[in-house]
Amino acid sequence: MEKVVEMRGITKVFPGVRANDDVNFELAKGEIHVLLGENGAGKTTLMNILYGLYQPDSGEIYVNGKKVDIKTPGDAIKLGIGMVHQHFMLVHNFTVAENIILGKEPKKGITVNMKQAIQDVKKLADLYGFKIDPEAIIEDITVGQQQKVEILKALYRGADILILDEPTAVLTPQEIEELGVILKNLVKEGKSIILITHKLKEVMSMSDRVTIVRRGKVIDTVRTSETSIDRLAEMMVGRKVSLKIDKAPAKPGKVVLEIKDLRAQDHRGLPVLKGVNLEVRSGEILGIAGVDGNGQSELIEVITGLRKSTGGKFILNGKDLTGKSPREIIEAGIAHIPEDRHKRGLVLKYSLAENAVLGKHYAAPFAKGIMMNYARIKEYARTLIRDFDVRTPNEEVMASALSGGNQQKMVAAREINKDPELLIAAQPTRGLDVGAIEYIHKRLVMERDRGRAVLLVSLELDEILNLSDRIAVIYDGEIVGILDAKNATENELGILMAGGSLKNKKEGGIV
Amino acid sequence: MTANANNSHNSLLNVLKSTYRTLLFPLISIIVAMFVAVLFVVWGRGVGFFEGTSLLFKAIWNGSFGSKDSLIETFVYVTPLLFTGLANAVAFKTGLFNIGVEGQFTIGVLITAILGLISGLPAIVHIPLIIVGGILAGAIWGGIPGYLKAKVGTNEVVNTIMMNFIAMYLSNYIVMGPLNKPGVASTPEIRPSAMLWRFLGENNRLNTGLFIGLLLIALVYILFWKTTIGYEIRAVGLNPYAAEYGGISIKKNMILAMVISGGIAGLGGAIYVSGIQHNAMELTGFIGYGFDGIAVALLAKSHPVGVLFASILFGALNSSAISLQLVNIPKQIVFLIQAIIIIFVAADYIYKWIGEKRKKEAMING
Amino acid sequence: KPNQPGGGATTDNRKQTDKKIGLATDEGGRGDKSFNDAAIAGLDKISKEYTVTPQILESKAADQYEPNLKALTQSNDLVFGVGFKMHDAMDAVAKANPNKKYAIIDSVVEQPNVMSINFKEEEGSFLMGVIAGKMTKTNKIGFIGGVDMELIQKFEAGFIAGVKAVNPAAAEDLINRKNVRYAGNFIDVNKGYELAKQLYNSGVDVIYHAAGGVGIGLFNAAKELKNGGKTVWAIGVDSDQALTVPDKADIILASMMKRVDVATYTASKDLIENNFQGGKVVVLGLKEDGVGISNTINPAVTKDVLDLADKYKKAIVDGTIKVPTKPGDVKAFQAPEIK
Amino acid sequence: MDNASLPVVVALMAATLRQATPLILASLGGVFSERSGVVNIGLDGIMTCGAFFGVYGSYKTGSPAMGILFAIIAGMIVSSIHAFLSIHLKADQVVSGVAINLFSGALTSYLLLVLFNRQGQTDGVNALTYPKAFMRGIPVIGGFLSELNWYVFMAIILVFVTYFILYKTSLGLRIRAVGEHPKAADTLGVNVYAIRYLCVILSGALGGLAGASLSLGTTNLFREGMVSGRGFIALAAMIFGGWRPFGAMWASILFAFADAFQIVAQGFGWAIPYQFYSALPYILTMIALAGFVGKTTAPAADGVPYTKGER
Ligand SMILES: Nc1ncnc2c1ncn2[C@@H]1O[C@H](COP(=O)(O)OP(=O)(O)OP(=O)(O)O)[C@@H](O)[C@H]1O
Ligand SMILES: Nc1ncnc2c1ncn2[C@@H]1O[C@H](COP(=O)(O)OP(=O)(O)OP(=O)(O)O)[C@@H](O)[C@H]1O
Ligand SMILES: [Mg+2]
Ligand SMILES: [Mg+2]
Repeated sequence: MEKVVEMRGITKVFPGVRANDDVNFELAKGEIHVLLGENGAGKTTLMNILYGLYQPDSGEIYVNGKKVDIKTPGDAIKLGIGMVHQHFMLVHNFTVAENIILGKEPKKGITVNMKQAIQDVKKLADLYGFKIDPEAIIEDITVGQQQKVEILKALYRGADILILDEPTAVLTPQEIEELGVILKNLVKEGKSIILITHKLKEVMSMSDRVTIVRRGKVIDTVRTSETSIDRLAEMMVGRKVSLKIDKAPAKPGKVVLEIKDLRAQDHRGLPVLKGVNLEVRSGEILGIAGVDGNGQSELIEVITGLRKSTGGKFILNGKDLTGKSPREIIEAGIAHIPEDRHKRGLVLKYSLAENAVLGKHYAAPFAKGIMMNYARIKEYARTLIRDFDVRTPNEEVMASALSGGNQQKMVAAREINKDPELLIAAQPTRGLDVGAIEYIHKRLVMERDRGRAVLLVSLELDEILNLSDRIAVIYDGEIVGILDAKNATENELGILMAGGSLKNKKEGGIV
Repeated sequence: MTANANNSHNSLLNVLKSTYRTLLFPLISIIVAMFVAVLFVVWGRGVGFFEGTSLLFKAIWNGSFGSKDSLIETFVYVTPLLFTGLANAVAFKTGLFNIGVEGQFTIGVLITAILGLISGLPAIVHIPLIIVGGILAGAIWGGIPGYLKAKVGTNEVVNTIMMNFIAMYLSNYIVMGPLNKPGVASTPEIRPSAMLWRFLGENNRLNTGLFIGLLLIALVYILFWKTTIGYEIRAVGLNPYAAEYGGISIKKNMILAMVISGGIAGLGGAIYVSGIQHNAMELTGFIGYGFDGIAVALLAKSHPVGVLFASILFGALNSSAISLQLVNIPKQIVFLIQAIIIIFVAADYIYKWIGEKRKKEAMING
Repeated sequence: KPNQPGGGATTDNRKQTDKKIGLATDEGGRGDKSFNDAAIAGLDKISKEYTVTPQILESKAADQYEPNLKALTQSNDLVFGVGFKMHDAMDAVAKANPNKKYAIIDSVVEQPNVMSINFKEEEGSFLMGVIAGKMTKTNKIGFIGGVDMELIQKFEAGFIAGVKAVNPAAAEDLINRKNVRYAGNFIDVNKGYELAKQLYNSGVDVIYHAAGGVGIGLFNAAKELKNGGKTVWAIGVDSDQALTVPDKADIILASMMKRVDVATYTASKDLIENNFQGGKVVVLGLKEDGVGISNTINPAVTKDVLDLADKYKKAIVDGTIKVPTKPGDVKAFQAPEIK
Repeated sequence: MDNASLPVVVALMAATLRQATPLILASLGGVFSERSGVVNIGLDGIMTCGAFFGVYGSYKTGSPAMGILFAIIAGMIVSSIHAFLSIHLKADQVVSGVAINLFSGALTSYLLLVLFNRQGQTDGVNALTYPKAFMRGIPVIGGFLSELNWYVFMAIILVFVTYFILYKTSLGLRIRAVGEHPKAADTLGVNVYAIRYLCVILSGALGGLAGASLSLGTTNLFREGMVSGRGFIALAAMIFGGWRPFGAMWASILFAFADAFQIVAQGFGWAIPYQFYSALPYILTMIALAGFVGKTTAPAADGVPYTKGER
């Protein structure tokens, strides 16, 4: 077996965390090697070290048998390493071609030869069967296409070793399959691939070998053909896990939220919601499935008052809330666990106590007139921390000091404790470990059972399938189907999410 | 009971610790800046290092705290800086850069110089009148760019710069035109009923404005950390997206912060006229307290209590300009010191970096 | 030997005195090449004759006047305040220190221990007007002021009156202020340049300024035009600007001298010789040689023009002509014809 | 002798360009710096240093060309303080800029004393000679050209050069990428720090040149306070112009036009206080910005320090 990459004894420490602890890792020529691990296990860190973005605190790296010192991504590129990052590294107002050639521009005299660049990109895209317009602006293309741009960036630089950090998080099942084919082709071309994911099914279908990482340490490296999903899950988490949620059948009641022909535009003024119709009842969890970028984020922004609608309306318990301010909407009884806890959910530089009352800070009992009652606020925060098992020294530390999972628990605690008519949970478990996921799921089901309406938005099909009572699929700004979760299959959802239709099938569940 | 006492003891300790930590770096900066300034003295005067050091430090001490007169003058300078420092701090807290404090201060000066001329009012009416007038004028002057930023999206930096100049020319028009005192490039002296009490005697310009400034520090402190307004303003400054999500209007708070900031600056202008200057003068350049206030707020890390210390430092340096000149040290040294202090304050990341490195080493080895 | 600024100490042949003198500048500060520098020059002169080392404090902002005067009061017998902007501060400090002596330039402070020294700038400016009125070829003359205010208007009014006396046609566009510009300050050199360019470009060929540093821009513009082959002139102010701005001497016809140096010198001397008269308002005009024509006069100014100016000077000195001090009064002003 | 005067409009246009020149140069500096992601509030101070050292260079060497070189180098040195503080030490860029402004003002007035033994202002020094007569000889536009100076040409040329660099060269592509998404650039092997240093120092060079165009352009001396806020106006012009070279140029020209116009307008004899004319450029800028331009968007990473290896 020819080793193209070998990492030995890698240790990397961040303030407060040992992200990599004496890690050994090797990549064989022509293989697809999965790095598997929970959130925060240290997978990205390890790859960032290989790509020269981080410097290890100790350890050695060998590429093609030679010891190397990778100080910058430039060094990595020279060694034939390419990386597709977990969070895309694209300049949004640049064209596809500009993004790809950046740093390795074809020149004509002293100017950039844009014509040449566009040609090169086209040629490269054709070679790998990507359909992509080199002159399109990044912010105008879909996430799936952006992903391809990322891969092209690596290939354009002649990468033989390709690192893909969670490339499937934002893809439809069909696109994931397509990616699988692409990867197989790349391997045939003689490239070696490191694939990061924590989705076990993908691991089984795509890889040759798997290295499992837990809390910064390598647990084991195994051949995919010699292992099983359950075994991988156990190694990943460190204990036996059940991925199923226990819940009683729903007892749906009256319609709480009614959305009628709702329309909205994105930040560039292009329509993203093209007439959404939806009802959410009390005592049910309605899941919205869809590929990222089909309008689910905007839909939630509109019904929480964060985005203006351009048509249609939405009604909560008979009260038209269209065009109301976020504060009015909160007061009307909508609570919202936002998809991005760092951007929306928390003021990271505020204490947990201050964060605990965000949205209710101005009203009794937390404030009287303009004076805030910090004693009450702290007391309240302590209750939340206790009830939701938020791991923190006390309520006075800044939110930024908590781990992602605990931050998320804090947000969920705050929103659930508002005792809302409608609870919106957007990506409620993104970036959380299994334990935290279990907990959040349990709380959502509890809310349902207390007769609340829950609107769940998630990119994780498993989560949608497990948690929802009904599933609405959103595609291109419209709800293209509503299924009963009991009968829905991943395949059906995938077809709908990709814009197909279930002609000969039960278009079931539309109540 | 004991637990409680323990608790409060702890929190006191915490406050001390954090104060020490926030004060330490500016303090180091100040000391380093002073020594850099010595080099300039050495160069400029052609004296040795030790002589230069003693010359400079003696002069600064004499000129700022060393005598009763200089002490008084120091606090005369401190007074307006308290206001402009606080005004800048408020804006910084919302994530806005209000370069316009200078203009808002100027407008406060102007309005007070005008209102102060009204005759026949008892002091008990007149002083509140000018104070309200100054606050309103400054608030409007700050509110306009705030409004434009919130509603039209125009950059507040540009607009506040523009409004500084507009304030200056407007003031000059009034001072040299309708309200000109013949023979002098200023408005007539305001009525005694509009003057703040000079509690050390008519000949010492120190006045009750200082206490208004100190009171304002407390008020701003409470505003920031005890009221919903402060909660919202800070939230918008730290994370506008989260604030918006929490039902806090970004636009409203931007305007509000600019209005409050401008109001404080305008109040500073009012205090300046009614306590110190007693009229508005023709301006050949900016008065400067607004710009100095930026430096004060930066040095104070936008903390109201820090503003007090930073103002005293700047006031002391300003007031020592006299004693420096008297020993033939160019007073430019004063401004050099101020600038170098701010440079070192800006460089405070270096301390953080050292701290982090230490922590990390502990972890690798541990 | 240390050469203290402000004290040209050549050791011994100076007369002994134990009197001490201080001076506070206004915002212009040292190096304004105008009246602050002139005031200090007067003290330089006195320190060459007597054993005094004047203390000088600059004020960079209006609120420094008072502390500066106060600080100087502590260690001096006589304190000068230079500039009318010092009025209020001087009034306050003088009142608080009745046993010290003060002198203010360009303003009147009504305190028994303050001497107020003022100048009849309009009279000196009148002579500049006479020269300008005679020297213009285009019959267009301009005036650039620093800040539009009473003091500067005295320059403007006197100048226009002088032009009117010898060349009424050229005075017209000055009287209606078409060729009058104000910079809005005394420091923006570039503004001065642009103001002058614009005036010259509209056909003006002689410009008088009362604008401090702004005037340097005027000289630059004139020089540039002259190098380009045009015949244009500028007239300086306060000091003999052909000497203080030597590289522009060839475009400066003459300068209106305002002898602040003489004033500070005389007042200091009075103090040392115990003749100082507090409470006195001194007004220095042509008669007292407080204002006048500079020594340096451009060769282009012919003798008959100078003679004519001299005749007007006599008429002003003997009271035949009363020079207006406000631009608005120039319209009504009629100078007796002098040939 | 030729005393024929220019048509008012031509003179006004020439005056506009002359007054726009320092603004254009400095705002181009701003464009470079901010396009790479570093806010440069310190332009005013950099201009002050440029103005001073331009005169000092000409005074020391007798050559105005050397003066310009001195000015540029001084601008580069001062801006490298800003670069070091804000790129390496991750200083708050506004703090650092304010410090630069304070420092430059104090330093130059101190050096005026130490190097020139003068207070307030220097004596005149040699300035670039401009072939006025030759320019006037050019048909049609000769009159107009003769009213300009070399700095005007430099400014206009540099607008094109800046445009060319930013939008046509690979360096420009990298600069813009670094200002929008430094991490993306970093992952492609673009040295973010190097680009930012380069841009900030370039902005210093342009700011220094802008200062020289003030002190050596229409006048030939340095005077304390002679920049009088022009650096801030240039900053405003850059924002107004949408962080683009031509935009910045047009904004500078608009401002300068208002400034030049008020000089002419003073002679109209209207009963308007001249302070109003003085305020006109500022009022006009605000109206234009609010009325016609509205929201301008800064480069996404403008003002955000970049730390390698941070998420
Ligand atoms: N730049 C950084 N600064 C501080 N801590 C970091 C940094 N990058 C990663 N960490 C921490 O290091 C640990 C490993 O993070 P890493 O991103 O490598 O995890 P991961 O396995 O890729 O997780 P995920 O599945 O969530 O992407 C985490 O605790 C994370 O918080
Ligand atoms: N850029 C950063 N700089 C410094 N510290 C960071 C940074 N990012 C994250 N951290 C710290 O790293 C720790 C882990 O953060 P992260 O959000 O990755 O949690 P996580 O490991 O995913 O949490 P969980 O275990 O709940 O999934 C926290 O203490 C956080 O404050
Ligand atoms: Mg994580
Ligand atoms: Mg990762």
